[in-house]
Amino acid sequence: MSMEPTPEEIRDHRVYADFGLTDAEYELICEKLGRAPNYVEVGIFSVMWSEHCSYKNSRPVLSLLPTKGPHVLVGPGEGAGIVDIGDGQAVAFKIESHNHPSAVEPYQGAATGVGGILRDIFSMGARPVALLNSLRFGPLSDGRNRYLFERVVEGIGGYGNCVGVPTVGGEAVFDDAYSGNPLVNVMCVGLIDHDQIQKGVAGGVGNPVFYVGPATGRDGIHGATFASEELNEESEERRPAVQVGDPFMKKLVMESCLELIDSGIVVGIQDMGAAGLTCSSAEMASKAGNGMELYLDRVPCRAEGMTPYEMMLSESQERMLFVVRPEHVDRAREIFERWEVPCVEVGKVTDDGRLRLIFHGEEVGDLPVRGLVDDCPVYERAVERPGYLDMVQSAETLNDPEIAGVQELTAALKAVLADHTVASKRWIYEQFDHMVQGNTVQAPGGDAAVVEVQGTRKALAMALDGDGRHVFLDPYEGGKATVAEAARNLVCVGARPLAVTDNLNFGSPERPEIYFQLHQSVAGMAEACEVLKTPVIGGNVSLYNEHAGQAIYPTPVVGMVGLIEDRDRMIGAGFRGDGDLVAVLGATGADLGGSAFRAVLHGAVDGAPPSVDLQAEARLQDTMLRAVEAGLLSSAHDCSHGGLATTIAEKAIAGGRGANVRLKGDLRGDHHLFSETTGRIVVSAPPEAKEALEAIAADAGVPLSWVGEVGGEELTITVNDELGIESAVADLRDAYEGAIPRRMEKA
Amino acid sequence: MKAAVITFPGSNCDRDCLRALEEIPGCEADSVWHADQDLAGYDLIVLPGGFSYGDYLRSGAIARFSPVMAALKREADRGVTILGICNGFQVLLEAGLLPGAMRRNQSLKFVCKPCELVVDRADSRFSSRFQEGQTLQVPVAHGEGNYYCDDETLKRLHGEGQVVFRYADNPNGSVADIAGITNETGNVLGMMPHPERATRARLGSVDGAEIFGAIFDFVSAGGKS
Amino acid sequence: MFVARVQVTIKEEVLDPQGKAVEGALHSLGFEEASGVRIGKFLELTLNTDDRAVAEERLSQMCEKLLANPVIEDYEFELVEAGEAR
Amino acid sequence: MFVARVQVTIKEEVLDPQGKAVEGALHSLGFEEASGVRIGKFLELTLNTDDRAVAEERLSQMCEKLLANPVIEDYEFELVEAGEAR
Ligand SMILES: Nc1ncnc2c1ncn2[C@@H]1O[C@H](COP(=O)(O)OP(=O)(O)O)[C@@H](O)[C@H]1O
Ligand SMILES: [Mg+2]
Repeated sequence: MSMEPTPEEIRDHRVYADFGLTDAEYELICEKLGRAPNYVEVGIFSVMWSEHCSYKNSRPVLSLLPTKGPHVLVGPGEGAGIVDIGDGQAVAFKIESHNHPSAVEPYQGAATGVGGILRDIFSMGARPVALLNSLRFGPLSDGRNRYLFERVVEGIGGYGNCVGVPTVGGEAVFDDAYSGNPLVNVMCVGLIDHDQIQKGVAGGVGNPVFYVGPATGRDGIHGATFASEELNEESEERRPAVQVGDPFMKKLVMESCLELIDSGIVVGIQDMGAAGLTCSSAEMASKAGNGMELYLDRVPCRAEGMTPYEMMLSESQERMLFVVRPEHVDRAREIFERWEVPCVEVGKVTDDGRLRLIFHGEEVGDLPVRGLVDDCPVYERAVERPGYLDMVQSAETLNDPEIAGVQELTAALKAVLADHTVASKRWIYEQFDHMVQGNTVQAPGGDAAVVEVQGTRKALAMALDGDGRHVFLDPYEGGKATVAEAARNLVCVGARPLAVTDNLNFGSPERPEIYFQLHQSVAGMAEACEVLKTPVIGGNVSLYNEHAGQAIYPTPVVGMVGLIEDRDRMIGAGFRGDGDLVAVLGATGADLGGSAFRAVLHGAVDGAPPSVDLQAEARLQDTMLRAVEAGLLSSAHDCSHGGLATTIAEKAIAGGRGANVRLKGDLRGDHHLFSETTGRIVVSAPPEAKEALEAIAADAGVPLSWVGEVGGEELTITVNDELGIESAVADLRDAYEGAIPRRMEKA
Repeated sequence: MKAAVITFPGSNCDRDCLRALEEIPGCEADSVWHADQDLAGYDLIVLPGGFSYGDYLRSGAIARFSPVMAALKREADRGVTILGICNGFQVLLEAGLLPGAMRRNQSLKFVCKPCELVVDRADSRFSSRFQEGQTLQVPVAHGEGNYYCDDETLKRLHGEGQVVFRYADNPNGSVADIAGITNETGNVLGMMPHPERATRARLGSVDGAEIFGAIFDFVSAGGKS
Repeated sequence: MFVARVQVTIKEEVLDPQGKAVEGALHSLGFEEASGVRIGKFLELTLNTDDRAVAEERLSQMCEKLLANPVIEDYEFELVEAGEAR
Repeated sequence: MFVARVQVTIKEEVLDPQGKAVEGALHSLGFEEASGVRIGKFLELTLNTDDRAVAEERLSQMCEKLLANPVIEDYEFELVEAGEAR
């Protein structure tokens, strides 16, 4: 301890700057304390005031998002948001990023990301029932990208498989924009009864505070700060910020905490996530308007001679903090003993609004709880429309020489299907246990995953979507499109969208053009959430995603959960019955800007991406749900990347049967096949359902065109009577399923 | 039928197995904590899948020393029906109740997918509801399911009719496509695929329910097949 | 006090999928000279006893019972007096 | 030709959940004297070269690039001339 700099040295040598604090922030801390902070205090302030914990750059933007709805039981501000699903039950969900740790140590980075998000869910009292993940890497032609991809997938599986929560869905995108700064976002969904909802409050002055879980080590110190700065060559030096997960211990901690909560004696419970003991203790005290005293000698430590600074800032995994009344202490201890999980009394709730740290009988830190949690300065960053926008948007996307003829167009379709962003993600999800718990009735691979709610006829549908390319080309429309697509994915399985959790992955907010992307895309998301009635109940912000000065595509990721009232109504994406009719809901325009077709065939990411007519989208989704409720449909699949040709091919591959499709319209053939106009769904239905479906669509004013019928082992698509696509389904499947394995085998 | 499902620290298919058993009319299923030492009175004891003790060191290596395992051995010796699924199979191997050992999958990757099994013996108490040569749909989910035994043991397994289930399309590199084997007396079965995940049409298959059903038939018939 | 260093290896006659994979990876990285890669476990632990014979005996038991699976693995160990340079 | 024996261990300050679990198991088996269990990897491979310096240099590269993960692991190796008794 004698090695720690004194308050004077911290001031004179600007030690605080190494922790990411500015001069002005340091001054403000001195003011709050009425003196210069010592080493542990300045460390604590720096993590609490990091972007990761304080949202100091993003708060003004987050306030744009609608957060209320009649069914919202818990909105942003707790570990996870919670939404009612009727009959006294509710669903809790939240998303979290682990981008920077995954860039440095992909296996552990991703694994501990899963661990973190699980804690957020079960600390609310909810039992985790599903995990999802959203991944972005550079192209797999590069060895480093393959390594990151392979290890991230292994890490997610290694953790999720072991704790016994099924990983049921997600997305994976490959683009140069993410080379050097991959994105790893993970989402967890849990089930809870209304009367079990926990809040992380340190209530009841005098109540003891307990530490649960394995001993604290020197790992992950300053992880939150690490997450809030750009990656560069020195990032590897930040290795101590990498933590190792212990999914086995997590399983025990989870089961024991759920049992504790179930016993009804918990006053407050919170996970030790980012900024570990510091953040959990300060936030719990703050929410109760209380203070807390921590006796650091009692904190279980893995290494000898750990200092208060190290204990408070460690991000060792699988730890929780909870408060109970004195008379319930024995009961609590009993539970953890049975599960063989360490549980130690480390503090007590006080009434003075201070966080006091006692070590060897001495007070080594004395901080104002409010100051830590609520008084971080908020920054309204400068906003400037990036120069690139005019250039990319004005690109001519419709004047390329036409790709025509059945050979060329079929080859183009296979190329799009084999693009690793479009291609099947089986290579990924077969490494995840997506069936454990026995409720997964739509496995990964469809538009949305579906998990039954045991003991009821209900089921939950969930999807994760992001579209960095479109957001890059037009942040506002891209933001709208991201939300619209997530919701569309849910209605395609027959679920009514309930609410959103979002993860905002952006570059440095200190750059005005990045702040513009952030602001505009969130504004677009907000509008879409408003219109589609899916409030945002939580989320996460990950800024500073840059490598060597190059920012990633602005990538808001939306996780959405929907409810299926009657699981027997659920439908899938693949064609089902021979003789079924195929229909397109929604109109197709010439939207090639930012399309997979342009990227794959013309090597260009440019043009204005499709704009989103939210009213039309709402009508489409409503129509879809009415059709599902009426039991009219055999299948439905959202039309997005790769346009109609790709969507129909995917339906054929998933259903293991062909179709004969005839498209008509004013568009050029290749454009008609590959345009990415939003707001479209391709459905199939038995012939007897034809009129009823037409009536529902007409009633809502949703364009519907019958385009063909299901059957055979070939897919053929004509455009205005000219043959465009002709292929055995098996060959399409080979392109689609083989794309990622072939790239990985090349290693 | 009275069944017990053992929960080791880290088991994660224990609830699923209980649920699968409870769906059988006339079956009563108890959850038994690994620290318990009494398994008397059960007709069936299930060691479920999961990651007992994190599968650290080797899968099943630590769980085999759980207090409950001595009781399990006793019951096995008495001829009580014992079913080890996935991690449960691994525990039975480590405990020496079944011959052989598990290696990491040949792909070195965890694999979770529906799988086609071929019924090699339809005369065991676990497979009596099937025909020999029939194919079943039962999913696998494991990282260490690559069964190994030496040639001599393999010969014996085949000779004694101990191989009950084979993979139609080997997902993990197992010797002789082995998916499930019994001990010599035929009362202990270990299998990597998860029958409890194939118990409802909505899950994609009901073939797993027939495995539990066959055991039920056996027990109901007073322990004679 | 002894520090024990235990090596657990997969038996010769048992195919080691991990070793094979690592060998392939080494070759594709240009390390053509590497062959016969076998992968096992390495364990280090401290034994609180001062009698080498006892330490050896006990460690053998630990290996037989838990640390190695005799069906597919062999083991080997060395004992170093704690504090001694290796 | 050299036979290389490589030991990869988890860095001191990094959590080793495997080691913890195995230590617990040893204790419950009555091996109370065991402590500080750490679990790593052990690799054996043959290097087709006759120059010890080259072998060492190349093996270091293999460890840095593939065999160990320098973010959380350390490694150590020894080279034995093939055929030589160890
Ligand atoms: N992008 C976002 N949209 C809406 N709410 C958000 C967003 N990012 C964070 N929040 C909310 O802000 C609150 C503070 O999050 P925080 O405590 O940092 O969670 P964690 O510690 O798990 O990262 C959370 O309730 C979170 O849901
Ligand atoms: Mg949290």
